[in-house]
Parts: sequence; structure tokens; C-alpha cells
Amino acid sequence: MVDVIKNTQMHCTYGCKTSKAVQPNVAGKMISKAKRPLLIVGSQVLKDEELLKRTIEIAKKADLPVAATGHSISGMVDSGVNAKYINVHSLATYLCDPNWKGLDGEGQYDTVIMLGHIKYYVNQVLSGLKSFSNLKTISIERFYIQNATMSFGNITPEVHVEALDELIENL
Amino acid sequence: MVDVIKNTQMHCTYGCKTSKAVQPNVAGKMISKAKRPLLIVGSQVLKDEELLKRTIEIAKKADLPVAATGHSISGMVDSGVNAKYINVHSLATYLCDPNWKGLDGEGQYDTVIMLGHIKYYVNQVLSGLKSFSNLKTISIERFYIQNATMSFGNITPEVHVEALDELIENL
Amino acid sequence: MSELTTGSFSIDDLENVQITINNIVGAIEKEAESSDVEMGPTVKPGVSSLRDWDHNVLDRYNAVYTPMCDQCCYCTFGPCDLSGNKEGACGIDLAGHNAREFMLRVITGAAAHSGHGRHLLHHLIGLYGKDHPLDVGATNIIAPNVQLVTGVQPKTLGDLDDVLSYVEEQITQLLAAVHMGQEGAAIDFESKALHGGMIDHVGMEISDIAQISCLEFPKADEEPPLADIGMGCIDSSKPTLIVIGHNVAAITDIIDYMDEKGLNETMELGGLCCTALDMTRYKAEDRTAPQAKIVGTLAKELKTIRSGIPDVIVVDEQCIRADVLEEASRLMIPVITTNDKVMYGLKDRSNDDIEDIIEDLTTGKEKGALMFDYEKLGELAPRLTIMMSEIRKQKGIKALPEEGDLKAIADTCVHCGACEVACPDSLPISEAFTRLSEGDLTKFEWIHDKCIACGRCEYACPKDIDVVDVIEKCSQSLISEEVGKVRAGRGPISDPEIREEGVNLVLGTTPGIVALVGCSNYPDGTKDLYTIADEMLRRNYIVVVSGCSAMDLGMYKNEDGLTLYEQYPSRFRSGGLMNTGSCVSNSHITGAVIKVAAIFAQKNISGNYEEIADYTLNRVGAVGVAWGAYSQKAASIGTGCNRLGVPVILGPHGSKYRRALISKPYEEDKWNVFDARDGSEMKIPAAPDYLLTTAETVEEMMPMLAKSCIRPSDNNMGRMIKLTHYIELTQKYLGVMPDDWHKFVRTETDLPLAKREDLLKILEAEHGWEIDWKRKKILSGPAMKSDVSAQPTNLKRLCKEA
Amino acid sequence: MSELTTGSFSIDDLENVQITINNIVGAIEKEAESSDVEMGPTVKPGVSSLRDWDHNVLDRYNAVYTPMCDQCCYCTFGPCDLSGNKEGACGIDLAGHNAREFMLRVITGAAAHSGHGRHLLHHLIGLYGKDHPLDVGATNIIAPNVQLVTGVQPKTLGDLDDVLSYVEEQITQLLAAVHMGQEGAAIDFESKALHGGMIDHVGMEISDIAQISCLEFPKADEEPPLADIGMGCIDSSKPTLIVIGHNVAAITDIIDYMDEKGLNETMELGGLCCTALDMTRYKAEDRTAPQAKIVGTLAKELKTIRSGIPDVIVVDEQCIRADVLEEASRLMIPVITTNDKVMYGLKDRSNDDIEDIIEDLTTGKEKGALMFDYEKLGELAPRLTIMMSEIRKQKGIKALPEEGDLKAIADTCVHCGACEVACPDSLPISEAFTRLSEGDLTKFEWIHDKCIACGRCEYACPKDIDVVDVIEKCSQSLISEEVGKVRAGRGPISDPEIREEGVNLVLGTTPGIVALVGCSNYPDGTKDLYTIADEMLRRNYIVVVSGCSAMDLGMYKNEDGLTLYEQYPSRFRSGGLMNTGSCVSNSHITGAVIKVAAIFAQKNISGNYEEIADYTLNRVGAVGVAWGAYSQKAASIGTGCNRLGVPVILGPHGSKYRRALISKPYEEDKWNVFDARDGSEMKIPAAPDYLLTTAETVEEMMPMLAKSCIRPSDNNMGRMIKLTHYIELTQKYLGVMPDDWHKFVRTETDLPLAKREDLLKILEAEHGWEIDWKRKKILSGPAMKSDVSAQPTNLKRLCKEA
Repeated sequence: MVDVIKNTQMHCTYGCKTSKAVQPNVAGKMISKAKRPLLIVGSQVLKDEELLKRTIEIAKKADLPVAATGHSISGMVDSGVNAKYINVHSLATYLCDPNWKGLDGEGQYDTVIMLGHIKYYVNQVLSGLKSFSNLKTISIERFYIQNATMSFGNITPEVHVEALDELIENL
Repeated sequence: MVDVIKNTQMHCTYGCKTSKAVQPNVAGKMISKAKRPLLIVGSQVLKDEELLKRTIEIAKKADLPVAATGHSISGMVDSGVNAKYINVHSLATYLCDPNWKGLDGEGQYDTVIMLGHIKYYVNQVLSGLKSFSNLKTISIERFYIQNATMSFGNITPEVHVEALDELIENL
Repeated sequence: MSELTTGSFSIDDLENVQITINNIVGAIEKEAESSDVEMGPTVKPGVSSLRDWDHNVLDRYNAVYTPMCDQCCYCTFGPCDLSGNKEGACGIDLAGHNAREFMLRVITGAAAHSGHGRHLLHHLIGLYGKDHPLDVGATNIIAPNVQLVTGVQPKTLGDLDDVLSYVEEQITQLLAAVHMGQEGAAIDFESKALHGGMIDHVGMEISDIAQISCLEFPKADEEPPLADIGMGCIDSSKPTLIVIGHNVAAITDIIDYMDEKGLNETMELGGLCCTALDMTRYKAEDRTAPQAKIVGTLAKELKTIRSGIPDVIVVDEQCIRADVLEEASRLMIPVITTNDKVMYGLKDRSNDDIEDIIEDLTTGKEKGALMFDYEKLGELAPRLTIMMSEIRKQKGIKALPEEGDLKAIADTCVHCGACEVACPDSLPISEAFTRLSEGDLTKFEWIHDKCIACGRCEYACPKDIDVVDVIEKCSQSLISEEVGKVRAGRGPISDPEIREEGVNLVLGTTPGIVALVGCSNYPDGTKDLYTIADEMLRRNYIVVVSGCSAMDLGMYKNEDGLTLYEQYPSRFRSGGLMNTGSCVSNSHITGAVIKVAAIFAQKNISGNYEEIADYTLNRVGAVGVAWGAYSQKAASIGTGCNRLGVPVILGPHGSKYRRALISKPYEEDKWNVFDARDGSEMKIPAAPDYLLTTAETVEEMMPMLAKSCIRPSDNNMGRMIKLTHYIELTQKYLGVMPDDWHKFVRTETDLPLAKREDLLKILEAEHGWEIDWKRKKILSGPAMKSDVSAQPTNLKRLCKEA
Repeated sequence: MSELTTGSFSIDDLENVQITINNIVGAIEKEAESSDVEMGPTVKPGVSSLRDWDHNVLDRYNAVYTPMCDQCCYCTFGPCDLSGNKEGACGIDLAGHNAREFMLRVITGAAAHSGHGRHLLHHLIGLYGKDHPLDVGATNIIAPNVQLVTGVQPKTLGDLDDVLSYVEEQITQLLAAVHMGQEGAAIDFESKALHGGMIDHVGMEISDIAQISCLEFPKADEEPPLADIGMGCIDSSKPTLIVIGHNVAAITDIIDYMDEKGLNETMELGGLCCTALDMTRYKAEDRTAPQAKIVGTLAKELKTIRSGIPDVIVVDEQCIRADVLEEASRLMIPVITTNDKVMYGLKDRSNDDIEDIIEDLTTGKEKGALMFDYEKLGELAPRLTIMMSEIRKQKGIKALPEEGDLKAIADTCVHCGACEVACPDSLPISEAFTRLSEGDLTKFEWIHDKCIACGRCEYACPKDIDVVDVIEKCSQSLISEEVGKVRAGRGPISDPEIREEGVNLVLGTTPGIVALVGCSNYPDGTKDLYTIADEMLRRNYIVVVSGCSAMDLGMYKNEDGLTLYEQYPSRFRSGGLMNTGSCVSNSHITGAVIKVAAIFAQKNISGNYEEIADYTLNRVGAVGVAWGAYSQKAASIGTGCNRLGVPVILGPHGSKYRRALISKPYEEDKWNVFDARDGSEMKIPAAPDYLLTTAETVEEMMPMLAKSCIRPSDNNMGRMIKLTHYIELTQKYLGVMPDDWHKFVRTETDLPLAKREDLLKILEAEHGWEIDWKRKKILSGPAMKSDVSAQPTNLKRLCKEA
């Protein structure tokens, strides 16, 4: 089992509320249990093939709809994943709106999973969700993200890949 | 053994750096080991006789010089404790000055112990020491004080008295 | 055309054109010539003009930082971790950033006051014209702060306009320096903060002299009328209109309408915060007792709304709880906003018909309205109040829990302690619930007096208990007895008063001026303030109060049921107690200090800031106290005092301003000044030993006050009096002798008469001083000489050559 | 006296008195009459005057908060926990507080610009007099922002003075609202933020037109000269004087002195940040190539100092690293401060003899000096530079580590990763050290281009490694090649240019204006900006740049070694690339937009803000980009654009401004406007679908830019062109068709010609539109009608009755 919760160092705090460090197996199970999950994939997945591969695998295995932010969609064309491009700042705005019908018109989500984002950017965007929505946000990035509900700690790229593999096993 | 480190809830954070929660026996030993310690006693000791009694006991048993802030000195007259009145804000200023000679002219202190202070006030005053001095600050208040180097957690007045007793045993 | 002055005139051949001459270049110089008004070196000082003075003062009174946060989140390079005085991405360190943070608080406070002044001035010029004369009572120095800083001696409302533009320019310059990549040195942020504080007193003064001159306020009145104060003085059976804020401009029309329509018996008009104070000054120039009642301070806002008593609330600006609309609309109380600083998102109804607005508000279609037309407001608010009173009764609007439900509510408490962590003063709420469960209301009653009704406990409660409601309900009988008296704000101190008292202040025979200013929010309610004022008045200090402090002081009575206002004269003299007025009336306190230099010492004050500040620091024993937790305005008021050489003590919450100015008495070389007679150096006592600091308790503060008033210029009688109080207060409140009393002794005649022999013995035995016991004289020992004709100054340039 | 105007005159019988008439009451109205200048409804709007417009816009573009901290520490009631949108002790909630925080950033930026303007204006009026005429080139609208907001058409320097007082009054009013207990509604803080942004453009415009008019800057010049840029263009063998900041007022005397004494070959004069840009504009009106060199942006400051190349540093104001003095003095580089916003605690030497100052600085007795006398500075700085160069050589001052030591330094790294946590862009420093240990410098070279040299890594390092030094040393060969060309700032867009291009913009046949503004600090160096500009220029967008963006754009060259400045014309036309100038020249970008309405659409602009903003929002396809991490000024510049109806995209760091304005395209009722011809409602496309937002990557931003330029007023040709770019850019950068392209199609002629048939098929198959395949016409489907003569407006009041 990979331990990803040892290092939760942050450069700065956003206040008192801090995300719960979570292990990959637990995260995997939570994702599987979610009623209306959304995998939000950032453009950093394009910088690492291993990461992209696992991203696609997660989406497929858990049958997760994908919100592809930045230009990450370009890595998922013809991958068989149900992905739609959306700007992450807009998406976070809609996620706070109980009237939003989701990317598929089926209604608002209850859990979002963040992967492949720029660290400070995703933390910032999640800060809005933290205070202005009831959404559960699970960060499976390789950085500790304070403003998520749950997050991996700070890990190396290698450990990150292992952790994602373990997460996939638990889906 | 009294466990005083369970609850370290704060209302607000003063940044990333947070004091280490410490148990009474450990605190007691650290005080005993300090080369040049100073017990800084606040006026809240006057509100609780049990607290005042133990304050005096700590000072005597560990042979600690006492800086009596607020009007706490009025509770220590004729108690046999080596106490001097000083304003806590001024004291904290001098504690940041390497040239200060201490209350007794013998030189700067290396460890200060805080007891009997108003919670937000002592936390605020310690925030200056945290960033602008190398002093070790040990809070043995009944509240978790983020800006100390070490601190008890949040405890009830009853547990506080027990904790101080245990600390005294370990002096 | 040789009589051309500022003002307006028309020219025949330019039809429909009126020419306004705002400013005649050289006019100030000309006036100086013609009327022998000397100008000092810093007329309208810029950001750096008084920097030398600041650095001089800051060299002794060091900036002490206690950060609220060791991060910076100003710009998008960040957030940056500055802990341990690290540098952020822009290169600023924690000391620099904290100095900047403090400066920002100061200019926020200054902007609030001068923004208020600008609004008032626009309003009053609109009503009375630019040529309306300024009249603030028996004084030749109408605007001491304005004159000191800008050299301008304003005579009309219009004259204030230009001075206010100067204020706004300076505030903008200071705000600019807050920007990323500007000042890099903490000490220069400090100088900027001091500049902002000075500017604040100019802004406050403009605000207050404008309203005093136009709105028939008491004018340097030694016997202004008394007004009712307290939650208990509102007759809740009547329709009740409550106004909240700091700017009476919007409210005078309401008072006039009520007078005109004879509604004063029909309905209640009560106010919270400084608007309330200024309501009692309105048309009180002739000493008629005001109709309007003061409900209380900021700390009473939530409690007043929660009581359900107001039928309509009108807010103007400053110190208004941000949740007024939300809280009020839950109880079907319409809210009218009247100022662009506070608009609550409400629809602007200024151009709408009153009947339409009333329709929308009485039916609940709208929760409130924005109204900039004050004449309309004057009619709307009272009429609406009378209607809403009826409607709210009919609807059976219920506020606060029933007494019978209290136990059940208490039983829901799980005693998690979250409320106590959230409480700014860690009040024992959990214990009070335990007692309430047992049917005992007294612990909540006890809390009521300490609680500032901020409401943080309610947000923290996992069981959603409305804690504030419980506190208030448990304290109903206490609240109904909350009635007192406040003297309406008198405005400035008159020249005759200064003329009489100046010498006593400078020589020390009047031991000092203690100014109690700022907000309430005293965890121990009103009692602390009473204790301070009573003690100092008995000891013949001059006590000056303003704003919320002035209110709170009127809430506490002696055994005979008298407030301090009723016990002490309202004259500027030893043992006198004066309420100058609202927040902006704080400028009259610095104004009085400036006038001491101008009138008693015959100093030129025009554009002569440094010299007057130096005079104050070395000769005028004055000290300010802002005891409660407070907004940014206390930072600016206090900092303005500091630059002028007046020290200020804050309560423990004041540590959260994050910056103090504290000296080190053990740095002996810092306690020298020049003797202006010959430029020689002279040793001075280490007092005041701070310019801005905090005290932990009222007991600690008492001796601090006495010591803070000691000055190098004290004559022997003065020093003896001050030392007596310092020693007595230390003994009384700390139970010991002060350990530095001997440092203030220059000669045996400085020693308190009654204890002289005992003290001489101590000096001999403990400090090794040589005493001639026959003549009871000190032969050696004192570090300082006693020389009453010495002229202590920090400024080399003021010294004659040796 | 009928020709009496504002200005100064003397009167014979009043000796030594000069009368200045600042303002003639009714003059504006009179001029309006005489020259047919209409006045709009909001001349010099107060804080609430344009609130209706703001609420109108905010109803569609909602404020989106992403707090940097969920606490508030403004006042001493706090700190308060606002997480989960709780209320603090004063009743404010997290949304309200965040809106306030954003507003504070905006007015901080606005104050920086207008504080800069005030300083410049004082300085230039001192040199040139109040009557100095304003001249900014071929335009009848000298100051479009000033005129739009205040109704004033300034003709002289003196005319700007009064406008600036208005700006300062507004900033003070807004700062006042930051105070505890003022505004309670987030939406009204938003309105105040928008007000501050608008005011900022007035302040910027004043600054720039003042300096253009006095300092012989290019005046709406279509071919301003090229200047050298880059750390590589400084000849480090010569004595080097480096100036840093934003205000050229202090520097012109240095340039003049160097010219006069023939020092241009003897020594190097280089600048960082906007002062550098304005140095290249100084006396460039006649298109002579500037002598001064641009070293680079804020991101180059620390690297430049650490290189040890500067012999003397002169700073003025804004965007100067706070540690300049500390860093410079380690390398024995004296620092001269010249502005009261940045004084570094240095002694004021303005009144001292130059020789004494040189003595103190060359001997190291003082680390620097404060100098407000710019004439003296002009001589001091170059002379000192030449002397310090010799002294520093003799002393053997060593900067940066030796190449031979790099491996040893790398070996001390313990790979704890603290530097990467501290790095704003999480750069792989640890890995670079591993590689460096192996003798491979390339990873650090790679980092160099991404690193903004903030220095946070060094503070985080437990081994005290000077990481920035290592990065810089490893990249020496790269740095020596950092040379480029920047076109000197041209100033405003001329009236003839607008006259020619206006129609294309409004009809959409020129697909849009893309403005690249703001600071550098792009994690991908200069390449991102080049990519954007190159792509959009090829597509015939108009590209306007300013400030640090203008610098960075000059750093990247094509295969032929040409910068974009050398490839594209500097004219305001389709495919034109213009550098307007420094930070304050951003006002010319909004100025151009205002002029489109004034000149092309013949709209009155005086005091007519709302109508022009409405016109822009609905008809002018312009979009701003501020890509880097940035100071508060981007917040104010961007917010000023927003109120005028111009959307702005920020890079990912921009999310830390904590507030965006984002619409919800799925809220269909928000995408209606009125047709001014008859007041009927018309559907409009959901573009722009934000006013302020962020993009994650340059690739994502490309299609966003194209979509942001779509407007209801596009004719079919215009819509076709814009849609073509939107589809092509989405396909090129995201690899897919945009999923909302069909929503912008009103009729078949809106469809890109080349793909028309394919797209019609998709519309039929996927969206169920009815197609007449014979005539290739759309029979049903589009939500919007195509009606080029429609007059889309958000303002009911502008509509004719049906």
C-alpha cells in the first residue's frame, strides 16, 4: 500500500479549514460510492503520458463523466472517454449553482475529483467551492490541496502513479 | 496522566506555523531544563485561587523569576515569589532585544512560560516573539495558543488544575 | 477690485456666468503679512515633509509588531509565507508588511472620517452655501488641526472644501504606497502611518466644525443639556424608529418632520452609535433637552434588532453591522439606507413617490429602500414607522424566545465548547447553559454585561442555538433598567478655558488630561470606563470623552443614582468631565492640546506641526485611552495623537492592531533632549514610555495613566502631584510600590509631601542616594536636574546657539 | 473680460497677487452651448451614480468568489472565521468580505496610478506651468476617459489638476467603504469596485497625457522608433546605471545630463519596468532611436541585481522589489530613492552638496540616499556610476558563484522539496540540483525561462542555498543572448485611425481587438505572449500591448531574427500591432474603444458613461489579457475595462484576485437585450460569457479570445469571420469542435464559407435544424434573428417607444 498522507506541508494557509489527507484505496472507494460524480481533468495530464493513461483508465473503470479543463480535452479525443471541454473557473461557478443541470443535463453533481491541475490554480478554484457549495471535492493530485474536502499529500511523480494504480484497483 | 493535547481547535489561524501541543510532564521537564527561564504570569490568575496557588508553587519549586503582568502582582505580594510587575506588551518588546538585561540585570532569557493570560491577548503578544525572536515560549494556559512554541490544548478549568499539578511533579 | 477674495461673484457682461474664485495664489502669504500670521515650515505637508520628526520619535518609540497573520495575500504572486520575518515574492519582509498593514488600517479610518466629512460638506454647502460662516463658539482658532497642518484659517464652509481636497490627495498618496513594490522599509511605512493619523484629525475636524456651524450644535458649551441613554429608555409600546450610524445629515430632516407634525409623543426616535450622539446635539445650541434618545453603542445593535422593538431602521454610514438588513427583515422591520457607503443592494427609490415606497415596504414586497433625498426621508421614515408598528402588531411578529422555552433550548446544548472558542472574550457560555437548564438565569445575565453581541457564537453552534437571543431573553429585567444620562457633545474647548488652564497643564499642577475615546465593546460593559473616569476625576485630572465612550460613561450611576456627568462640571479644568461629541469630535481633544501651545505658549501654529508636536510631547501631560475592541478608526485617531506627541493606551483587544510604539527605558541614551535655551543636552524622565501600547486590565492601566502624564516641563509642585498619583495608584491597584518611582525624582521637592521622609529613606537605603537629613535635602543621586526654566525639545533647530 | 477662461492672470492694483481661476461655474454648460457639446447624465459620477449600470451587468456576469483566506483580520473584533460563508463579529459574511477585499485591491491599483499621476502633475506643472497645452497627436478627443467620466475636455496641464482632485475624492470615498461597519452587500462592493476601476482609467490617462504633452513622447505615432531590450544588451564592461520603477519624472534629468556631457558611450543606462519604457519614449517624438536600454520587467529585477552588473541603482515608484537596498548593498551598489512612496529609511540628501553625498556613498558610509531634487539627481547618478564602477572593480566585488563551485553547491541540496513547495510555480528545483550534481546545467537553464526570480525558494531552503544565483549562473549563455527590440510607446490611437477602422470593428469584419497588458511573470517566459500575438495577428485581429507585456513581446524572435514589432505595422487596423506605452498607457486602449463610439457612432461621450459602456458591451469586440501573476494594478485596469463592457482574461495566477465575473450561458433569460429602435426584446449570443475570468493554458485561451469578440452587432460577414476563427482555434488548440458554435449561428451566411455545407449537415443531424438543401438555407433552428440594423442595448431608457 502506498502511503500518500505523510507530507501535508503547504506554503500558506487559506484559513482554519484544511482538507483531510486521504489514502488512495479510501479515495477509490469514495469515488465508486458517489451518486453523481464528475472527474475534472486539468491540462497537466498532457505533460505526462503515464498520468494521462491512468486518467483515462479511472474515467473508464468508474464510468465517470469527464470535465476536461484547459486544453486537456486534446489528450482524450478518441480515447473512449465521455469528456467535454469546459473552463475550470466557469465549471466551479456552475457547481455552486443548485439550478445547473450538469454537463449532460442530468442535474447537479455531488462529488468531484480533481486530477491534472496546476497546484495553486486548483486550490484557488476549490476555495470557492469550499465556502459556497456543499459539494464533496476529492483531490488526487500529487500535491496537498488545502481547499479540497479530501486530498492526497505531497508526493513524487513516481509515487503518484503508484497511488493512482492503487486507487484504480479500488474503484 | 492527564491528556491535554486532544483539542487544538482555534477560532482563526495566524498563518502556517502552529505551536506543538505538549503534555504537562514534558512541559515540566523542559522548564526545569531551561538555562534562563522566566515565568510570565497574567492577571487571570487572580480570578481563580487554585490557579494562583499553583502558579506560586511552580515559581517556587522551579525557582523561576516571575514577570507579573496586568495587576497579577497584587496576588503575589508576600508569597515569597521573586516577582516584578511589568506590562506584557513592553516585556515582549524587550524579549526581542538581544541587549536587554532581563528583569534582574543578568541578561536575556531563553525560555518563557505563559500562565494566567487573556487568551487572545497572549496569542497576539506571542505572535511578535514567534517571528522576531529566537525565544522558546511555552504556554501552559487552558487554551491552545497557536503562536507559542509549545502549548497545552483546549481544556476545562478542572483538567487545567490537574495538568498543572502533573507539571509541578515533573519540575 | 482690491477687495477680491475667495467666493463667488457675477460679471455683468457675462450673462448667466458666475465666477467662483476658489483660491487666490499668494493669498495665504498675503494674509500672513497683513495680519502678522507667521507660517511654519510645513504648510500642507506631503508624505515626506514631516518624516524627520517621525524618525526622531520612532528612534525612541520603536515600532513593535505582533502580526495577526504571518502571510501576505495582497497580490497574485502570493500568498507568501513571511513567518520568521522571511521575505515574500516581492521582497517585502514581515516587519515591512505589518507596518504596511497597520498603515492601511490607519488610512482606512482616516478615509472613513474624511469620507464622512466630504459627504457632510457637500450636503451642508448644498443647504447653506459656500459662504456660510463657521462658528464653533468662543475661540479665535476655529480649526486648530486644519490650521496646524495646512496653515489655512477657515472662515466659511467653502474654505473647508479646499482643505478636504488636500486630505483626499494625501490619503490617495498613502493608499498608493500600499501597492506591491512600493515602500520597502518598515520605518517609512510607520512615517506614512503617522502622516495618515495626522490627516485624520484634519478630516475629523472639518466634519465636526461644519456640522456644529450649520446644525445649531452646542458651541464650546460648558453646560450642554443631558440626553437619555439606554435600551431601557425606549417606550416599546410606541412605534419606534431606530437610526444607526455616524452621519446625522440624513436624520435631521426626520427630527424636523417629527417636530413639525408633533410626533414626539406619538412615536420613539432612538439612535445607535454616533448618529445618536449627534441627534442629541442637533439644535441643542440653546440647551433645550433633546427629544431623541440614545439607545447605545455598536455593541447594542444586534440586541436592539433582536428585541424586535424597532419598527423601522434607518442607517447612514460607519459602524453599522453588515447584517442589519438580514436580521431586520426576519422580523419584518424595513431598512432604509441613505448613504452610498452602505446600500445593501437595495433599490434606489430617491426619485419615487413616497406612497409607492410605503406600499412596497408595508406589504413586504421590498425589504428596504435606498433613499438619497433626505427631505423625502424626513417624511417617509416617521410615517412608515407608525404604519409598520400597527402592521407588525397585527402580524404578531415574535422576537426572542418565550421564557418558558428557555430551559428546552438550554437542554439542546451539547457542551462542545465551540461557542466559547468562537467568542472574542471566551465567555463561559457552556456553563451558563448548564445553569439555565437548572432554571438559573443569572449566569446569562452576568454574560449579558460582558457580551458585545457579535453573534459569532451562533455561527459556531452545531445545534443552531440562537445564543444571543438566549442571553438577551435571560437579561430582560436588567435591560429594562438600562437607563442613563449623557451630556450632549459640547464641541471644542473655548479659548478662555485654555487660557485659564494652560499653565497648570504645562507645569503639571493639573496632573494631566485623560481622554477616553473610541468604541465600546468592553468585556466588562460600562463599569471599567466608569472606574477609570471616576478615579481620575477625583484626582483632579481633566477627563475628556467622545463617541461610544461618552455613551457608555453615562450608563453607570453612583449610589445616589447620578452619572458622572451629573457629578462633575463640563468645563476644561482640573476635575472637569467633558463630552466633546461624536467620533469626529475627537479632533477637539487634539485641538485643545494644539491650543495650549497657541494660547498659553503663544506659539505660531500655522503650518508648524513639528514644533507643536515637540511642545506637546515634552510639556503637555495628556494621554488617550481606547479601551474596547475597535474598528480601524481608533488606529487613525490614536496615530494622529501619537504624531502630535500624545500617548495612547489600548485595551488588550488593541494588540490586534498588530503594531505598538514602545520605548525601552533601559536605553538611557534615548532619554535626552535639548534645552532650547542653549542647545545643551538634558536628561529627561522615561515618560511617557510608549506612544501606543496596551494594558491588560483596568487595574494595570491606572498607574500607567499617571506615569504617562509626567513631562520634563513639570515644575516641582507638578512633579510632586503626578508622582503622588503614580505611587498611590500603583499601591492601590497593584498592591506594591512602583519600582521606578525614584527615576522621576529630581529634587526633594518633587517628592510627595506626606511621604517625603519615608521616601528619602528608601532613596538612601535602596538606591544609595546621599541625603542631608538635617535639611531633608538630596545631595546626590538624581539622574536629572530640576530646572523649571529649561526648554526641553527634541529639535536641534529650535535651539539658540550656546 | 468676456474672454475670461480658466487660467491665471494678474491685476494691476493688486501687486504680487496672481489670480487663478480654477473653474468657472457654468463654463462647461456654456461651452456645451457654444460648441454644441452635449452632456450626458453622469458628469463626475459619485459612488452610486452608475450603480444601476453595474447591477444590470452584474445580473448577467455574477461575482464569483474564490477566497485567498476565509478569515477576516481587518479590525480588533477579529480575527473572524468566515468559512462556509459565516458572518464575522461585525456581521459581514465571506462573500461580502471577499468583495471588499477585491475592491480594496482595485482602489490600491487605482491609487498607485493616480498617485503617480499626482506626482507627475506637480512636477510637470512646476516645470512647464499650468497653462502648458496638452498635445497627444492627431485627435480632437485629447482625453477620452476624462471626458467620458467627468465631461471635462482638458486643454492644459492645469485642467488636469481639478480632474485629479475628483479622482482622489472618489478613491477616498471608496476606501472609506472598506471600513468596518460600512457596506453589507457583496453586490454593492462590486459596484464600488467597478467605480474604482473606472476611476483608475481616468487617473492613468491624466498621467500619460501629461507626460506625453511635456516630455516629447511619440504622439499617436504610427511609427515610433525601436528600442533595445534584454539583459544581454547591456555592455557590462561599462559603468552601468540601472533605474527601476514606473515614474520617469526623476529620470529625465539623468538622460539630459548624460546627453549634455556626452556620456552615452562612456556608460550604460538601463531600466527595469515601466520607467524603462518611458525612458525610450522621452524625446522620441521625432523618432530618434533612444539611447537608454530596457533591461526587462519586474521578473528581471532580482536577477539584474544579483548579476552584480549595476554600479548604481535609482528607484522611483511602483513594482520595485522591496529588498532592492538590502540586495544591492551586499554587492556595494548604492541605491538612490527619489519618491516619497519608496524611501527605504534612507537619509534625505536633497539639500546636501553633491560632493558630500558622493563622499558618503563611495566610501560606503551610507548605503544609499534619498534625493528629491531631480536636477541634482541628474548629475549625481551618472557621476556616481562612473566612480562606483572603478571602486567596485578595485574591491573585486564578486556576484554569483563561480562555475567551478556549482557542483559543490548542488551537492549540499538534501532534496527535501521545501523550495518546490515555496515556488509559486512548483518548478522542479530538486531535480535540477540532481542534474547539476551530475554536471548537467540544462535543467536549470530550462527553469531560468520559467522562473520569475521571486526568491521564495531561498528562504525555504534549510541549507541556505542561493537558488536564484544558481539558476542565473547556469543560464549565463542564455542570458547573454537575451536581446530584442521593442517599439517605443506610441501613445493614443489617432482619430483618423479610428475613423477608418471603427466600422469594421462594429460590424465584426475586423474580428476584434486583443489587448495584452499587465505584468510579466509568465511561467513560460515570453513565449506564451508571442504565441498569442502571432496567432491573432495572422488572423487579422488588432493587437494592442502595453507595459511589461510590451517588453516581453519584444524578447521573442522568428526564424529570421525578427520580433513581431518588426513584422507587423504599428497602426490601429486589422493585423496591426501597437505598443501604447507604459502601464498608464493602458488608458489609451479604453480610450480607443471610447473613441469608436464617439467618432464612428457619433455618440456624445461627455459625462455619458453608461451609454458608451452599453455600446461597447454590445458592439465592440475587444478583449483584454493579463497573463502573468500580477500586482493590484491589473485588478484596477481590468475592472475599469469591465465597467466599460470589455471582458478580460487572466492567467491562472489571476484566480488569486479572488473574484471573477462569470455568466451562466444556460440561464437563457439573461441573454436578452432591447432593440433600441422600438424597445422590443431580442435574443443575443452568450458572448462574451464572462467579464473577468481565468484561463488555464494559452491553448485554452485561444478559442476563448475568438469567442469573446463575438457581439450582437456583427453583420453576417463579421459573424462568419469570428465564427471561423472560433472554430479553427478550438480545433487547432483543443483538437475538437467547440460544442456551442451553433448557438452563434443566426443564418446560413453566418457560417464559415469553406465549411458551410458540412456545418449545415451537423445542424440538421445533431441539432435538428431544418435546412432547405436546394437553396442551402436554414429554415428553422436558430434562436436568434439576423438583423444587422438592430440596435442592441441593455438600457431601456435609450429605446424609442414601440
